[in-house]
Amino acid sequence: MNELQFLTWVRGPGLDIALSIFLLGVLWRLAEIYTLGRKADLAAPRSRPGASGWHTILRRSLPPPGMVKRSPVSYIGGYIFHVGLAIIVFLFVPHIKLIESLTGLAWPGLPSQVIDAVTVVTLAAMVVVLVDRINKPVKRYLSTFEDYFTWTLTFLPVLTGYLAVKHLFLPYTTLLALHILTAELLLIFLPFTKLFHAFTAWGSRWFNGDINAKKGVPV
Amino acid sequence: MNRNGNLLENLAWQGISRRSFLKYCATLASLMALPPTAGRAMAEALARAPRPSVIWLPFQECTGCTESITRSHSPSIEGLIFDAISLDYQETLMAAAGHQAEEVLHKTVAENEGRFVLIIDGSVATGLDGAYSCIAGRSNLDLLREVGPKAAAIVAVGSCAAYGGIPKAHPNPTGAVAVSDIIKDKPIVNIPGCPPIPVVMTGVLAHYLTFGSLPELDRLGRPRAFYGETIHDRCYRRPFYDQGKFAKTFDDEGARQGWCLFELGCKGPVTYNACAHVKWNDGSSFPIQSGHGCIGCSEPDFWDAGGFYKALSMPADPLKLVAGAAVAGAAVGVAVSIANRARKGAAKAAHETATLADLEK
Amino acid sequence: MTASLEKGINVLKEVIDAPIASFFASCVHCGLCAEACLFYTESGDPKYTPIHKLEPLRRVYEQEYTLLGRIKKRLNLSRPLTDEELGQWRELVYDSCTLCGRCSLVCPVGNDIVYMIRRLREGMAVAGHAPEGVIGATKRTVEIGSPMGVRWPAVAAQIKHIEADTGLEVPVDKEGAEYMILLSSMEIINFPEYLGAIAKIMKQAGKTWTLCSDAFEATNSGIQIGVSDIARVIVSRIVNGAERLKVKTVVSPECGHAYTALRWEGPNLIGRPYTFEVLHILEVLDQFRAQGLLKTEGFEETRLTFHDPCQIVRRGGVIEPQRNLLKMVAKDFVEMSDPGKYNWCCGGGGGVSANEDAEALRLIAFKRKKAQLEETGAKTLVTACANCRIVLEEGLEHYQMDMPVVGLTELIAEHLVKSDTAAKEAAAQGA
Amino acid sequence: MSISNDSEFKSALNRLTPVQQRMVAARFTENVLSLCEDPRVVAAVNAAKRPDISEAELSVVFQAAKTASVETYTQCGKEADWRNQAGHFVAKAALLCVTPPERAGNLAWSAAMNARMARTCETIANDQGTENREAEQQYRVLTELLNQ
Repeated sequence: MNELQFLTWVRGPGLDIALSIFLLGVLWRLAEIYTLGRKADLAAPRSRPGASGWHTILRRSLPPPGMVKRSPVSYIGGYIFHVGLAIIVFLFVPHIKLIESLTGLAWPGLPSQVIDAVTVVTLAAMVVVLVDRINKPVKRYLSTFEDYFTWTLTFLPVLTGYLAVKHLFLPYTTLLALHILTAELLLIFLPFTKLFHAFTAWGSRWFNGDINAKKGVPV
Repeated sequence: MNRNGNLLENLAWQGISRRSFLKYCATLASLMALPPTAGRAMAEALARAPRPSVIWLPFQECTGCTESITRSHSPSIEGLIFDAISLDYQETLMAAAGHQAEEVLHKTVAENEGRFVLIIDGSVATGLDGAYSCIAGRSNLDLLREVGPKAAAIVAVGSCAAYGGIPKAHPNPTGAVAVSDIIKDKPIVNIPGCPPIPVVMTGVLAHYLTFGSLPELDRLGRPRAFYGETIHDRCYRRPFYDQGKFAKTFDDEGARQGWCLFELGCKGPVTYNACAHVKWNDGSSFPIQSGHGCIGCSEPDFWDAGGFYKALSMPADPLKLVAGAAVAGAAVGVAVSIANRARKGAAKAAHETATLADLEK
Repeated sequence: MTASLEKGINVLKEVIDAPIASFFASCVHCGLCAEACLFYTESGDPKYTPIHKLEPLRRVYEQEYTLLGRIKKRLNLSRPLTDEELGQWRELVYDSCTLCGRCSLVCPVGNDIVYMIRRLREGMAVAGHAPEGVIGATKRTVEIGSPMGVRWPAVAAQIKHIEADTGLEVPVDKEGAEYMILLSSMEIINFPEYLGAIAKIMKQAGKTWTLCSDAFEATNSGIQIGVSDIARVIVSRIVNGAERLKVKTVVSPECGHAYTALRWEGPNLIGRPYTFEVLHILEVLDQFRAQGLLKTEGFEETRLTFHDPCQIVRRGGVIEPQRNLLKMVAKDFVEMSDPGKYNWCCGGGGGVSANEDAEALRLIAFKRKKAQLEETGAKTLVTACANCRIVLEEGLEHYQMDMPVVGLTELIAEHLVKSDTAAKEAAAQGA
Repeated sequence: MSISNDSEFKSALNRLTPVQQRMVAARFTENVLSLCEDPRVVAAVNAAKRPDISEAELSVVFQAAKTASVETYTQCGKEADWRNQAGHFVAKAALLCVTPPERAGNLAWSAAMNARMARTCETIANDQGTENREAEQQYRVLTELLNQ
């Protein structure tokens, strides 16, 4: 198989397979998680403005007081790489084109120099959070194979994408194919690893916000 | 083609000055990324070159490659370079036909065994023992197996000879393959393109004549000098790509402004060729300049690479499995959910009210 | 598998719900919950990371309620939970967790970790892995009526003292009173001032109130040990008492977990909403204040700070009343760092103070509060939970800090306006 | 004069000077000192009885008595041992005896209350109910002191 065939495969059957497993996994896992149900809270609720599941979905995106100081790398590195990933995934024109072809939705993208810069910063932030994971006793203690595996799954598409755009090390076609392949691996594993937090974090925040909002505590 | 004497004399006879010839050699040298002194060396070598015998075999082809070479501006140096060789067999161009032509072929092969250059355009049909494409009652496959091993070097001209090209496109009814799939033990230069750029063909021949060897090739057997960069790398519309300015349709404002054609399916980013800087028709234009995206014709299997009008980042094929997968996912979800609820129900049913006695083991 | 372990795992299977599933699916091992937990921040030992304390629950969730987990279990690729492991986790689930819930406020993916710890305790306790001290307290609550073994005569003795001290009547079993006052054993045993304060405040506000002789105890060890079946028995006493006396409002004492047990867990334990209202004493006082029924005079001159009891503030939702009340009587009230819902626990809640195994760790964890107190430069520490109060006093003593700890209700009572009529009535009743 | 109820008792105590308050508080505590064996508590009561005690000495015994009172707390959820609890209230009363006057308010009254709590705990521990004569004893002590 040559590069273009490889590329055509990952753009064709590979994408089909990856998206299928992704979709299958997401639906399965969401049903598995959210149909477990919960008991209604019978205590008379206290209402307070700012306390609700929806508020918590938004509020948890900001660091609670004092926490940035306690764990600067987690917050600053975490913000940079999450925002960076979002910019790269959703504002790079070729990616928008893909989303458009899959869903029919499109929006304006950013100039590629901006995407380049964001990518470099994102990669750096990801390396920093990895080093932090290895260095910080708590993170090292909590980390399992899955944590390093999912880091790699997330890092590779960004790296190969950057190398491809910059024509480094391998022919563009090969790198583009590897980029798409690694992104497909990411899609395949996302529903079955902690990467699924991309979906469930919103539900978790809502539950937490809702549970505590009944007590009138905006969490 | 039967004129004697060296190249320069022949050129002079055709009204081409020595100065023009030198300029051509210098240009060629620079295109091929050779040192500046190579231009003069090339000129001298070409001037002195003996006329090696060249056999051009057409297989499953459309004659586009031949057209490409002959449509180079006349009288052009590219066209005339053939005067430096003895093109002993070229079905389209030769005067002889039928048995006469076949005689020439076999005579030339026999007389120049191990010394002639074999140019092939078109893919090799292998289905039905090659019966899909025959010349004088013999299959291309058969002919190639006979002539190929006797050549000094093989130049596979055009994407069909180099990679199988359009005949090999899905579903490939003739079992078309590339020359390199049949001949394994000869140096093969691939000059892909549908058709290839004329100067690339002549450049390779000039290199062979000058240095007696083939130019440096890449992994796909292509002369690195011409196929080292992508169309996208050298495209004059690249700045628009970098700024995120894209034509959305072929007749919108972006298209009129000459913005990037990526979204319209341009394959420039994955196409290694010299179109964007060498250009066509005596350097006047190339497809992107005329408003159409690159279709990637010089890449292997370009015909099956997902459609000319689909952006590279779009799915190459329609997604066939996704709908089924969604249904399957929902089904698994429902099944797991029912099983989970049953488990939880069973746990609740098995609940024994905890008492103080339970606290201590 | 032993019967107790089986019972414990069965209980865990019962309590796992959609929020818990969502929480486990969301955890990315970022470790930020550790930074919110004083047992980690003060000891530096990563095993105290809150989410790690939930590992047994996570394993049961994965093995029982996820398809992949069930396949792995079937193929023997995952280890079933053992008694030994649950035993090892006792330190993490009981000794080093006060159910303070601070971790639930910082988790970036939104996991309510304390919600899960509370439910993990259900299984741990039934499997026989609760700490001895907490088991003892629970037994006494069920058998005697109070975690500290206090019976009504001790309360009656206190009432006598209070009546002598204040000259006011302490009503008992008075049907139709507006407020039914609950006490915690801690207040009966260690802080008799509390009941006196209530008597004075109710007198000034002109409200009818009563104690209930068969439901005077507000604390609920069933919640701390984590056994809903037992907690239900305990809370039912209060519900029955309140319904028998037909009171409008049941007032939880300063004790923090008594409030959450009664206010937030109670209706869910008995399976129906209450027919009465439950308020924390601070809420009652704040209502009196807002209605102009609470009149104070004079101000504390020294600098005061307030320790927010977790169960009242973060887990209870009572956030502003204590501040409104302090402003009535304090000239120089300073907030601690991270006040209100972000407060740091005293280190002794959730059954930890009744658990002797936890004592050394609790004193290490107190370093957080020590640092916070030093920052404020306050001379007096006010709080509103009898348990916090003792834990704070012990911590201050351990670290040789000379700082009196005062209950907010008593502080307010000391500043009540002493009108002439009130004084006269007091004199008349005292005689 | 003679004192027969708490309001007379309290207002009489209020009229005392700080030094007098400390002396009478020490007497109240002495009455129940048998319920506590802690030497720090005993030392505090003895110190309080000395009219000439210096502020520095007072602060040393205060610290020690404070430690004793905190150490004898019954922690939340731990079983109440009424005899120990009696000791705790004695320690609290003793602590009040040596509390710097500016921090104590009516320390004699508070010490009297704690002494009564100690006595009550003792009678609960002995299963003798909660009735006792501690208040009357205190009235007598104060009456004697005032009549001197």
